Amino acid sequence: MPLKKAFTTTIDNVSILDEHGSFDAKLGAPGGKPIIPDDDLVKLYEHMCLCRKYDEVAFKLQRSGRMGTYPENRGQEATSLGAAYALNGDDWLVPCYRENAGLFWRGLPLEFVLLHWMGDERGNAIPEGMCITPLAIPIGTQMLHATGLAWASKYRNEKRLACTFFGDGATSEGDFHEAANFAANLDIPVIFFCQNNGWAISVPTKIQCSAPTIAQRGIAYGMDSIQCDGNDIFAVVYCMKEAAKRARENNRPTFIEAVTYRLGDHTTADDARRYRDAKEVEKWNNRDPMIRLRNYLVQRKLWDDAKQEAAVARAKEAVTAAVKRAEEIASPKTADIFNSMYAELPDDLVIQRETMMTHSLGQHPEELPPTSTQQRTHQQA
Amino acid sequence: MPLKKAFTTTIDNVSILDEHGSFDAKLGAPGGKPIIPDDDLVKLYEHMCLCRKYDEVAFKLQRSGRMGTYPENRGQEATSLGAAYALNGDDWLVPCYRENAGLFWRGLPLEFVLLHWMGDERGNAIPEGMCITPLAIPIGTQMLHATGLAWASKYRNEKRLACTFFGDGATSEGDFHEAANFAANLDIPVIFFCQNNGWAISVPTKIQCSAPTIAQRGIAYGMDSIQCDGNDIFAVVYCMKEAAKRARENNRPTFIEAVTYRLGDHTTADDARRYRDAKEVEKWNNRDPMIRLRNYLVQRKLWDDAKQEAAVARAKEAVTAAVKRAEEIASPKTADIFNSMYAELPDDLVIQRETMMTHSLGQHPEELPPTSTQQRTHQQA
Amino acid sequence: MANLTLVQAINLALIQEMEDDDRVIILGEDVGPNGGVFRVTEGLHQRFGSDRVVDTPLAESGIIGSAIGLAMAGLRPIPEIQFEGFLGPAFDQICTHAARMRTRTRGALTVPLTIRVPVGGGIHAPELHSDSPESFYAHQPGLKVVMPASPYDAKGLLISAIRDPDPVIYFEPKRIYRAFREEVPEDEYTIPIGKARVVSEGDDITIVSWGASVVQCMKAIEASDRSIELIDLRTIYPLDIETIEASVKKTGRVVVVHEAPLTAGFGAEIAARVMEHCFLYLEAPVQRVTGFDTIMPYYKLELEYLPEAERIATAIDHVAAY
Amino acid sequence: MANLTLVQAINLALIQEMEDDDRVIILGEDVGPNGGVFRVTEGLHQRFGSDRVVDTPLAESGIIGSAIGLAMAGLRPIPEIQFEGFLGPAFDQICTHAARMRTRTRGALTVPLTIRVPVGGGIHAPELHSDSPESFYAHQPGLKVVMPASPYDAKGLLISAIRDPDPVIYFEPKRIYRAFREEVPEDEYTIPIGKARVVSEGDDITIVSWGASVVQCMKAIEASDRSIELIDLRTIYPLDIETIEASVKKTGRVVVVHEAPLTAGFGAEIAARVMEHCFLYLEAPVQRVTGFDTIMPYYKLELEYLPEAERIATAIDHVAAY
Ligand SMILES: Cc1ncc(C[n+]2csc(CCOP(=O)(O)OP(=O)(O)O)c2C)c(N)n1
Ligand SMILES: Cc1ncc(C[n+]2csc(CCOP(=O)(O)OP(=O)(O)O)c2C)c(N)n1
Ligand SMILES: [Mg+2]
Ligand SMILES: [Mg+2]
Repeated sequence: MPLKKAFTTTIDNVSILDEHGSFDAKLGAPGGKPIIPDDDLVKLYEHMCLCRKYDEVAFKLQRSGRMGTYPENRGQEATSLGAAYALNGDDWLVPCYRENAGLFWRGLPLEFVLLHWMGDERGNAIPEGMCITPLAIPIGTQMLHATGLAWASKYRNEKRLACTFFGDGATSEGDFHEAANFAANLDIPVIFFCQNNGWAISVPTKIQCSAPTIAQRGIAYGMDSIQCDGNDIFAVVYCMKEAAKRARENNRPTFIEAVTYRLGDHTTADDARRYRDAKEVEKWNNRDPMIRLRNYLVQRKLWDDAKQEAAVARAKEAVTAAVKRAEEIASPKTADIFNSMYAELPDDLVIQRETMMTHSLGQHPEELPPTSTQQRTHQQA
Repeated sequence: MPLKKAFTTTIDNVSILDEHGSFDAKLGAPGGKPIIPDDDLVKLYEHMCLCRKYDEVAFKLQRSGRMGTYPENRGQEATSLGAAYALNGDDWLVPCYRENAGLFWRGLPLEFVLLHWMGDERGNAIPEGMCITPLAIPIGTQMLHATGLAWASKYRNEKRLACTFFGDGATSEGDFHEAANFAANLDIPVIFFCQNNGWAISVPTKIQCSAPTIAQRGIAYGMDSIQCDGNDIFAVVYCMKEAAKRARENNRPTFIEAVTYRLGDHTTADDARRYRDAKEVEKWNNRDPMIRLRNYLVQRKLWDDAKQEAAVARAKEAVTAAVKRAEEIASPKTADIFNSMYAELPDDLVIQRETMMTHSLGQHPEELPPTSTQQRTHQQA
Repeated sequence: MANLTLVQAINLALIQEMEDDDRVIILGEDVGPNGGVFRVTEGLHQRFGSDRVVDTPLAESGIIGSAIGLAMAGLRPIPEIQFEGFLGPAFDQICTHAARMRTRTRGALTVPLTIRVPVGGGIHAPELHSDSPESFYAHQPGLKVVMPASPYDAKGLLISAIRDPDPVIYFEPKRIYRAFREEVPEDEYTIPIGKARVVSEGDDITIVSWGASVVQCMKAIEASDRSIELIDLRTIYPLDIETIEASVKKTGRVVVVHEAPLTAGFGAEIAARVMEHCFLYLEAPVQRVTGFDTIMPYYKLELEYLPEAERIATAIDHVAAY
Repeated sequence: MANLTLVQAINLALIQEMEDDDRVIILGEDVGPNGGVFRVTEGLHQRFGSDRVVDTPLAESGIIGSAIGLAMAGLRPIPEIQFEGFLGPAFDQICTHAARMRTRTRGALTVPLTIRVPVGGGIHAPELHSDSPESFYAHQPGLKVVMPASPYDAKGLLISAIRDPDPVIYFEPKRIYRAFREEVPEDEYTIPIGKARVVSEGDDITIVSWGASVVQCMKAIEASDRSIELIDLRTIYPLDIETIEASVKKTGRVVVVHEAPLTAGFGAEIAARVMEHCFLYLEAPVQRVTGFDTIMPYYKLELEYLPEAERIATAIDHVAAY
């Protein structure tokens, strides 16, 4: 008697528009109906142009000392953008920090992300109704909030879902496991969107996950899981639509691994040449999601050099305006350190705010004895 | 073009001696050579008798106020016992708290576990060389220590492994995920042994893991993973031998899900009737690992009623002696609160130990001014 | 009015808040059909159903992290952590997110969360079931930390916590869960967070305490012939220094009592503040009667570790004699 | 002797201890070929290989938890946590296991672990890269907590920490990683854990501080014409109260300076202890100059938050005038 099979499964890989320009019509345009209409496709590409320009300018802002640490998004535009495109405007986007493309598509004003990296909390004051949570610095922690946000939507029967973004490294954190496990076992409509960009700072993906795919992380939870080419916006949109359907119809979560690559350094504080091969970067430069999409659009006669030039010019203008808005915002006031700490500020914090002191003598001048002599008398009274 | 397969896998289920007494010779005695020789099998069964008696007595000690909370092991003897049996004496056992059978097999003096539950740390002072870590109260945390212990063995090239035990509930904790992920990606020889006993206190397994098996948790890490009948000591030993080989030869970890059942309450502080069905318990009573093994031994003419009687009598004697040793141990001294805090006690702790005070006035009598009058003078000096 | 234990008072508050506001939901380990390991949520699952009283996977960071998400979406989740010893896995979500969300988003997102946690020693429980971690959380800005010492306060403080727009850690001193009963009004009422309670008035010495230690202080006071003012903090952060100050300016002598270890325990903060606010009135250094700077021992020795009435009495004598 | 930065001094200590003792291994995120995000482990991977300098998965609880296992097996692991803001996920393993293993096993198993963590603000870093969590860990019995304020101390304290048979959290004030250089002996030497350093002597006021704040205190002292004694704690737990006491009995006036929030910060403990030990010598209440009871703001406002020299100078004036 051989061993019994208790469980069998498979992870699919989705690729629609591959790096050589070949397009899988069966998946990309089932029944002749493209999963991304041409109009939208052009808009998505134009949006990528905007984001690429933004990235370039943000990098320069940091280098010229006008902004703090900044994590380049370059090369990863198709992931969060495809995801945001496939969702409804009231689905929660729960990002990490490399999802400019998706957040801007949703409508986040460009200057918000700059403000964040300029060390200003107002960059996180996401306008109401935008359904975006702030950039998450502590890796792997935000997925749990996505689970909670989606859970609340389910509780209220709203048919909204949450899509949370994170890197390959983030899947090593315990909080990722707990978020996915909660979602799977309590039937919560979350999409776990992993951007596997090959590296977590200097640590290669195989140290985070030595399994053949990261997508199989989801199998642990009995979650529908899929891998896709993350530089192929069609593949991303394909997976997202399936996942969104599953979430909305059955409150079931999905794990998506989008295979992509971080073309730049981890952040402006990093120098990736210390740990990775120029050849590897070169290879991925050729797989740039923008090159691929542009070629496709050109081939389809939806794009040309003139349009490109115009798009880049528009992008430049928009980014310049955003930088201006971010840099012209009035400096935060020291009181801002305190003002948002609680709905109602405790007395002690009011005093700290008024005096900008933590040492008590300055804070309670009425208690300062006029002279030292008086002090002793007082004490002995 | 259909979707490409990125990954395919299967979870096997191992059952050798099933609840109806049928024995799978192909797995249980390949080439005619039983994976557990008859002599050992008798010893293992006798050991189960000892542990069952121990459990019964420990329960009564709690009920009669002679011991604190105690978690019954009843019904789960085959899991940790089979595991400990299959390992070498210098492999680390990293238990949770329901592994009496395995720990006693290794040689842990019976009174240690009693002392632990009697609220005495000496129950954790495992004799050197026994390679056992103390019972772990915080769920899911000890697997990481197993990963570290096995890592150290690998570092030293010792060919020792660590086997860590935990419940179905524990697999929901982030630390489990991190321990398994470290072991898989850094090639560390750990066996993750999950005792899926159907419940985590009142919470059924499906809330911890709604996937078809818990074993598939291991797939997330690309870890060899297997499910077995945890009430079948042959199946446990089978899986353990495979896992131990893999660990020793290739430093690879394994995830084992042993399906078993907690026949008693979660602990003496619990009343399982509040949340689970008598019928379910009844069903599992019939699957008791001891009944199964005894029937098999009887059928094989290795056991009879007289032997049973003698074994129970020996067990009773051994347990009675252990209770005596545990209860006769001298009370701990208050100084013991301090003595093992650090290799060398900081001055402040020495003072706390000597004075059994935390308020300073009593601790520094030399600083007490003889009179209040003197005090003022002093201060103004 | 009914004569209730602390457990019953909490249970009543939960029921009433859940009746009033369907944004209130409970989540945690064993809080459902089992009613919690201390039976604090007894009957709630039957009453409100499994959408509002949710048994979760065994994962504290998961419980708090998803509760943060629930709260960000506008619900009023009440996660239970089964014992204070298991709050550690959730420390990061509490300090990194719950405490920071309002200020890091400048108020765009908030976390109206009440984390219920049984706390403290004295019940002969296993390891990690008897700690007192309140000082950790008092040191984390953005949180409020409360700990009732009586059934009456338990109900009023819990209702305040649930209604509070910011995250509150609500510690429940398990040693007095059922130690005594008290008249608790049937109607809902609140006790303001941030206000201490003068348990008994006195002129010679001020004792400041909270949680189950308050009962030990009362015992010590009863056995003493001195005139002692006992202040039950009720809220640890924000600290009600006014009430303490008023008392110390009268007595000039202070004893602080808590179960947590001495060093960097919240008693240190009280001592420091008392010195800052009442320096010229102090007749003796503030004395702290606390757990030792050791791990809370297993239960055979736990009463030697805890600041029991006797140790408090000794400190009273010392501080009075100074 | 070489003129080294704090980063270089630590790097040197690591190399020397690893040369001497092959039980010493390093693990963490990016500590390998990249040499750590602050380059503290630069060159070590090349020198000692990937068995002894190990890039781990991105999981802080995993790093500390497995390091605990390594230590229990007799190695001397030195895990690095990349920033203090990411110590939170490891809080539970540190407090529940590293700190307790020796006492819960009555010495059968021990955890000779040195956890290296960059700490503190002032470098214009993103959120959660500028906190000061030392008080959390000082409150957890079973740990030792150190924080050097100079290259010389950094080397000697780290060697002591690595050789210490108990778990040590070694905080590295990142603001002064490269802020100045100091002569650091080439030979190995130790600085005892638990001993403070009198940085400068004085008669009027005692300032107690640690980490990067020591530099701010020095600035404030330089600008003052008072005679000020500055004590750099070096070790936070166990606290060297003797050195503080000796100073306060001379000066009668005390200012404590740290970056962490005021409430339940370690300054409170120092204030409380000073009162206990020097009550009759105190001429003014101990004053604390610290971070506010708020979240460390994003970097545009971080210098307003931190206890910079100016704020210290004001406190000096106030405490002198009292
Ligand atoms: C909890 C935590 N640990 C460590 C860090 C430091 N850190 C910042 S980004 C990063 C790597 C993240 O890798 P990955 O998740 O793959 O995302 P990527 O940057 O590649 O998109 C690390 C280690 C952090 N921010 N948070
Ligand atoms: C971190 C932590 N959370 C909660 C608890 C309380 N608790 C003790 S045992 C238990 C259930 C454990 O279930 P499982 O892992 O399946 O082990 P079993 O007891 O069924 O063998 C819980 C929730 C704990 N001890 N530790
Ligand atoms: Mg990555
Ligand atoms: Mg179980």
